[in-house]
Amino acid sequence: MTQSVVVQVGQCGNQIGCCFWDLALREHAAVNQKGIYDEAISSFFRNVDTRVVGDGGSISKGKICSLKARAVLIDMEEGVVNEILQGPLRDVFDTKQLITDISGSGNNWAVGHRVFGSLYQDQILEKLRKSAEHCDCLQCFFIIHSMGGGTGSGLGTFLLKMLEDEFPEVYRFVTSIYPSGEDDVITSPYNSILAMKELNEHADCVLPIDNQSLFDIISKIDLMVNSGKLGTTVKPKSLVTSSSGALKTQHKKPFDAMNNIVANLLLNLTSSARFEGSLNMDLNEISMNLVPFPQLHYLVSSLTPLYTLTDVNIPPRRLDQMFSDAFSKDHQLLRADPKHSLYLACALMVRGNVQISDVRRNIERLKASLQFVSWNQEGWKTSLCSVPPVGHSHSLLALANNTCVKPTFMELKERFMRLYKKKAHLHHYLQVEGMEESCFTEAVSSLSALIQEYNQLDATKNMPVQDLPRLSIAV
Amino acid sequence: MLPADCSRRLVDELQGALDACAQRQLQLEQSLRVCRRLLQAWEPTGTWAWEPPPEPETNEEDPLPACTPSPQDLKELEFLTRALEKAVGVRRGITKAGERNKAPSLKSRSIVTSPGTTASTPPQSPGQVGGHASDTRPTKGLRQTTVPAKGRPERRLPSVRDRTRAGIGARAPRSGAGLRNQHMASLAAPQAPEAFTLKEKGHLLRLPAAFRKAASQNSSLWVQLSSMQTSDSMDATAAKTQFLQNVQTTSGRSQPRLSAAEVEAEVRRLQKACSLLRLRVREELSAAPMDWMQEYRCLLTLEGLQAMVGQCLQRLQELRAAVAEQPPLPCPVGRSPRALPSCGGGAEPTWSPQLLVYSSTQELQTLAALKLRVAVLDQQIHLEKVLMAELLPLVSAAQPEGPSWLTLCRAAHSLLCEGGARVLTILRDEPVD
Amino acid sequence: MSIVTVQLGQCGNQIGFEVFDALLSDSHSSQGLCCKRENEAYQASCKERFFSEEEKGVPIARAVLVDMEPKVINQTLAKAAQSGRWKYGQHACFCQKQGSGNNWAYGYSVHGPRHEESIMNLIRKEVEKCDSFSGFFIIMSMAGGTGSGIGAFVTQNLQDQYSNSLKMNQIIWPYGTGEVIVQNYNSILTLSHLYRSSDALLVHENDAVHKICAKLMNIKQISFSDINQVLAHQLGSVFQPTYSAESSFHYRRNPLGDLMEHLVPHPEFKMLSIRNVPHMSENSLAYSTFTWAGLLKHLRQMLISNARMEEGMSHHTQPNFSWGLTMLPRLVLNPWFQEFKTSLANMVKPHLYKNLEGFKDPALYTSWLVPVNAFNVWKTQRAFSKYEKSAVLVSNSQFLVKPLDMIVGKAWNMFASKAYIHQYTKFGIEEEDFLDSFTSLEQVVASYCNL
Amino acid sequence: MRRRRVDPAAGARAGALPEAIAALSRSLPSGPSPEIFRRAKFDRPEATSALWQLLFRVLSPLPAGNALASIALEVQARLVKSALCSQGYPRPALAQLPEDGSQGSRELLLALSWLLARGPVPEQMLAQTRVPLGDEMTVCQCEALASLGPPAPHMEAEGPVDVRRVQWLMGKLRFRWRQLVSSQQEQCALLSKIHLYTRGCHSDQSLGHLSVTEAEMLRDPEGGQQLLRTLEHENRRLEAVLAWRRAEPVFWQWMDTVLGTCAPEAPAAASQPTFLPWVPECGDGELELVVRELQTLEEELREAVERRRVAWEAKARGCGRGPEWSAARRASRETVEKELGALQRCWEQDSGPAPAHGPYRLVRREDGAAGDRDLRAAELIRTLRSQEACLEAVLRQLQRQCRQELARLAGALPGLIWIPPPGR
Repeated sequence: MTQSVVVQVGQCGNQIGCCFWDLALREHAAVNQKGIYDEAISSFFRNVDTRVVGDGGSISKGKICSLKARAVLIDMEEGVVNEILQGPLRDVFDTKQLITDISGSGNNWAVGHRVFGSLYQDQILEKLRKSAEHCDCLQCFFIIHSMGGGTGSGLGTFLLKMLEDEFPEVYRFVTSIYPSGEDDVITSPYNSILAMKELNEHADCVLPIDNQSLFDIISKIDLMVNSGKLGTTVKPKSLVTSSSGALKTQHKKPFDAMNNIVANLLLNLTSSARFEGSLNMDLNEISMNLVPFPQLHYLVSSLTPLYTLTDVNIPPRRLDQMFSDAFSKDHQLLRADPKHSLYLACALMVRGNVQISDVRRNIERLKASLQFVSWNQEGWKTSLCSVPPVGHSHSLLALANNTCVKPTFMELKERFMRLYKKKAHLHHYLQVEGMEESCFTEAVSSLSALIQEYNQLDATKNMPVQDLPRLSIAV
Repeated sequence: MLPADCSRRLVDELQGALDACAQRQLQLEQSLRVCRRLLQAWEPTGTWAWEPPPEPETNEEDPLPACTPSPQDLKELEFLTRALEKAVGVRRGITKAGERNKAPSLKSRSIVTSPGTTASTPPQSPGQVGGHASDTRPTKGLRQTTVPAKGRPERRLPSVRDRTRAGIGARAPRSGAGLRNQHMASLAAPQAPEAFTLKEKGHLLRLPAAFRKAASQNSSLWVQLSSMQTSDSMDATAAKTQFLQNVQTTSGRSQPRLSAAEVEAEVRRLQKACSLLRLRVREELSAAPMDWMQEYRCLLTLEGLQAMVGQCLQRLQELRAAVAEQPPLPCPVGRSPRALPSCGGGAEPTWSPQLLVYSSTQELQTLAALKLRVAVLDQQIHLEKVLMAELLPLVSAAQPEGPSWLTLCRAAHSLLCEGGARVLTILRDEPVD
Repeated sequence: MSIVTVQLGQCGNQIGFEVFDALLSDSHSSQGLCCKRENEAYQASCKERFFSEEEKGVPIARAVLVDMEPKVINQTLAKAAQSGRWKYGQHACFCQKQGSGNNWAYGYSVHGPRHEESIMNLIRKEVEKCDSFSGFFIIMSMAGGTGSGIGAFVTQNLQDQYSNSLKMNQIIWPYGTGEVIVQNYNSILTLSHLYRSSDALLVHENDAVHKICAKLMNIKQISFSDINQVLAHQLGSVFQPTYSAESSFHYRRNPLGDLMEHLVPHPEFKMLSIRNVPHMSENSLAYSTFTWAGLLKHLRQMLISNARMEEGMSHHTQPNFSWGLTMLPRLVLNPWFQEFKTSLANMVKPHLYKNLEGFKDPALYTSWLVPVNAFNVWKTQRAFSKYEKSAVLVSNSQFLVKPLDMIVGKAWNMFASKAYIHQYTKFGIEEEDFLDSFTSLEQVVASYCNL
Repeated sequence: MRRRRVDPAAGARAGALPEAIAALSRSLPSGPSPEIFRRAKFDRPEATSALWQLLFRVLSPLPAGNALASIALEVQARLVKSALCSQGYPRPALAQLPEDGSQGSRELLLALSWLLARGPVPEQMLAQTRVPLGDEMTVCQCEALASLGPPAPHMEAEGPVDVRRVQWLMGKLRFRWRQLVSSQQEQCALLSKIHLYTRGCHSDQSLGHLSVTEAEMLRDPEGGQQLLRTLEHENRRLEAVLAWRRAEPVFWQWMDTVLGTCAPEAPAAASQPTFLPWVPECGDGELELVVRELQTLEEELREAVERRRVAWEAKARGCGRGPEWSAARRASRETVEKELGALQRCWEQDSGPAPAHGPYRLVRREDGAAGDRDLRAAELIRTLRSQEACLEAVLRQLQRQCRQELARLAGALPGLIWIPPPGR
């Protein structure tokens, strides 16, 4: 089986990463009750004999001794990483996996990308190589970062290029947190646009997520739970927010619940590759099926159900509801409306006690209300993983390559242009060595090109589907 | 559609080839069956013996008699059928739960009981008792048997055989069982009644004396015949020649230049010549002479080949004439005795046996595969020529471009250029937007 | 003669397991409904075909398992071992860490050549175990990447190295929608390559089998394992030993060869379909009896209507044929086929042959074949699986024209927009290769249409 | 009474002739009683049918079996006539015999004797039906894939067929070839096993192991008895042939007297023989095939020679023409002549590199040791390989020729793209 390495960059990236590792540990603990180090665990964790000095001897089989996360933690401030190292997850990481600085990037992409990039290049590379050496078949790097800040955005995308050069065969899946409209970082449009160019060029898949959607989802769950509308039947720990353990004891931060949603996204995304199922889906199948053109690799995701009823026997209607919800605007992790935009491709990754007939029934049911691009009228990819998320009977992750991401990009561009026209704060960037105005113009034209591609696809939306003339056989 | 005479020729040729293959396959199957049986366990109870001799095609109207089941089988079958009918009856009547438990049990019971009820022989036949006895000291039993036990007829074994066989098939009444016993004594060597395989005890087998005698007599007779052949007495030869001449003269006809059989042999020879010449020409044309010497030699060779081709053609013209001059043959069937195996009538037939020595399975397999491969190639080349002669004129004569012409072209291409294995595609060159 | 099965990818391995399991449990079933002697011969014949000599009494499947990820293979091996009745050879499997990611090009041009030697070695060892080797049965899906890509690659290698052996590919035709998005690309690449290197393509459509599960087996929540079991039943009933032409007591020795000689001699027509009657749930089976007249009439009706499943078979004692209501739309104008194969359990009645006459109608066949040459019957006295009487029909007919045409059309539409092409060129499959594949499949469609 | 009067000289050898005839009749399969011969001399009708049958037996390519009996006498007679005719039997009287077997026993006796005079008929007959004790393999390709016997009448409707039907049949044939290969491989494997397992069992040291027939005889004693009886029968026939060979001269003298009793045939018989409808001869078509092929070759050669001559003359002009030059030319001429002579002998002697015909008994010896007269598999493999290569080249060449021809025809058509099958 293959392995993946998580690279968490910046404050946001590390916070999400922390949630991820917590959930991942709990998931494997629930599935693997014998405590044997197996292939499934190995995809995210190493089994290490801590008695061996130095690197810690890796153990490939047998009892679990000490699990170490396949992760590289990078932040140019110490705060979050230190917090992790003092928290309950401290044993999962060791200092060899960390890169920190004390100065911070000052919300400046250029500082993160150019200054820290060149400063830490060798060090990062060495840690990445080390983590890769521990894998016998490294398949994917998961990069978690935010777009608006300095370190995550700047250094995170710097890293992307590095990975591409160093590990050309390993996939680069990027989880990017996009800033909300009322973001408190003034320069976030600059940072985001500059990062976008890098994502365009060097990522295999980007899962764009915005805080606003996450926040809305949390609010909705709170509302549902507190309104008592569903009575006491809602499980106290809803799927997306369950977060007992690691961070529970600490002061509850506003982002915790939101970060948990993202962590769950990553778990569900990889579940079919890690666990058994009647229809497996490996990570490389994601980009193969969902990315028809190299640049159009932005996948909008949704997770359902958001909460689970205590009644374990799911009536089919509930199951069907899960599928319906996955396409509704309210359940997307990005403010977007896939149902009213154009689908290029769609993946349904199902976990738990769901069979192929359930999936087929729902696809047939939902197909009518969705619009697919003319050349991919049946652009569905499905997977069935038999292991459900902890404490739940089933779940669904929908990934959509859909033109509905376009508004997010256009809004970003607008905000960028508003700043850029005034040349506001530009000098902070230009004083960094190697940064020129052309960097901005190139970045914005890269984004424009992307938007243009989506526009062109959108333009075909209401055209009738017709078959093209085929090769003509004489006899 | 192909014209009728072309159709007939091609279909006939192919069908003939198919039949020949099927015949060979059948021969192989039969000999394989014997081989396989030999390699299975040699059971004294003779379970192998139930296999009936190969029968002609099963009668479609009534397949059951073709199986000729033994009385035992019929009995078993009857039990089964009865059980089944019962089961069905139960199903119809009783509730689901009860029925589901019962039906299989009924079936299985009938199966379980059938051996008991049908076994006409007691479970412990004397032979099997003997088997147990010898089981305890098999080495001794074997040592005994390696010595050809002359005049010590082991009555017990055949009697067991007889009984079991009678119980199973009871085919033709065996005459002279007593005589057989005498022979038997020296026939099967390891006479321990338990089953064994050739692999385990094959090397202990000995041929019976009577057979050995007959076989050696046989081979010496063949040898005598061969030597007789070469030293045919002078006066007999002279007498035969004289007789042939007399027949010719009294027939009141001049001797035809060639008989049909000779023409055919000659054509075959020329066919071979043609292939050889063609190959040689190919070889010569692909050579690139460097100096004048080579150039000269090349020229000479080509000229020589040209002359030879000329001779062959000349010879063919003569044959043509000979054929034309002959009265039409009254040939009752479409194909003449072209298929007549000329083998054995080679230049110098040797009647005495010759040996072909091989050293490993692999070698034998390679040899056989190659032999077949050459035969197949022969046939393929023959078919290729027939197809060329029939199809190429059609393709060049027909009006091009019609769909039927294109169909013909595609088929002809596949048959002629790809050995019938692959096909080409013809696309219309329409600009695709 | 023995058949070596090569199971490739998730689908191939899952189905391969079910096929072996179905064959073995059938041959050891007490419901064979025939006499003991017959049963023994039947078992021996079945075993020679699919299993090699026993190891501590447990037969070993003549199979090679290939997948590029370990999960499915491990699962399959374990399931076989758990059955206790049979198992796979200890060293008969090959797997790697990382799958082909639904990318045919990756399977065909990367995984294939990289592991050629190991895979071919495994296959060679399996072939060498056979005293009498007939050919290969290659089970694969055509939508994925490993089964389809490596499957095509391996088949091609087998064609090169074992040109005289027979190769039959069992292909799982994906659901019309919703398995793999690039399934149409993968399918046309697979089919066109197999058309070059395989002798016969035995096709099973997921949609059709799904329908059988839903409508006939009455399964509410259909899983892949249900689907695979139906598939295995159909395959098993094709490969169930049948009598040879010579005599009832000899089982047909070379089922692959006999099947192919009659069904796929023409190089342009290689696609076979299976129709099977009856299919029903265990529960309703207990309440059903069948007559040969009914079964065969039904089968013929399925053939004419081009239905791939048997519908409208009521679950009561007397089958009631209400054809008009249950027919699938008539898809094909001139259905034709070459072979009828039926396995007949005991209690054969003379009128059976009268019923078979219905299959000898020249209108069922293309104009250039006469039924007497195109139609063959195989039979056996022994029942298959749980059915007392059953019939299965293998035909080379126009039935796949429509699905094939659909797949080619969809792939062509996608190809025209150049979508996903970059994923293939990355691994050396160029636009030219796609065009070649389109050409040869358009030809197949045209040839079938012109019958 | 009469006999004595006709041939008083025979009296001295009165015992010899019956003996010779008896030996002959015993040596032939299901030989007619000597009495038939005597009656045939006097052209008695009751001897006719037995002689038709005997002749049919001798001339028929069918392997001996029960099938013979089932063939109607008329058919047999017709086949005999045509076979004799194709072999060049001179007496037209034979062709005029009624086919119902009512008359003409003397003519038939003459025909039989004619065949006997031409070749070792009894030996051949014996060899054909020889009891195969060993596992045999023929070394030559004589009967390789040729069908034995007259082809079964086909139910095919006469008339035009679709070319796809031809493709269909061709495909079938390809599958049958492959089935043959795999069955044969299996047989080799099994044979070899049986030989291996029975090592040292054979009384004949040169053979060493048992053959399938011998092993089967041990496994199935009943069948073994049968085999023994057949073998003993064959031995008796062999002895008869030997006796016949010794007594033969008497027979020929007698035959001369038989021939003497025949009225000399009137040339150009008044009644035209009733010939059957002329069926185009397969061999005839064969002849045309060869002619066509040779003509193509001749054409090709003419051009090639022309080109070479020009090339040669151009090159030769530059050379001095001393005595060395002439010597070299002579040497070249001789080499070429020798080489081409060898080539010609290849077909004229009608024997490939494998000189042997007929069945060989397979013997397995791990060390591969073989006697002088024995053939080694390895040698045979070598010759077969070269044959294979040669035939493959011929086939490829023919296919190339067809491809060119078709390409030429197709090249003239606009608007069509010919896409060859994907080459691999």
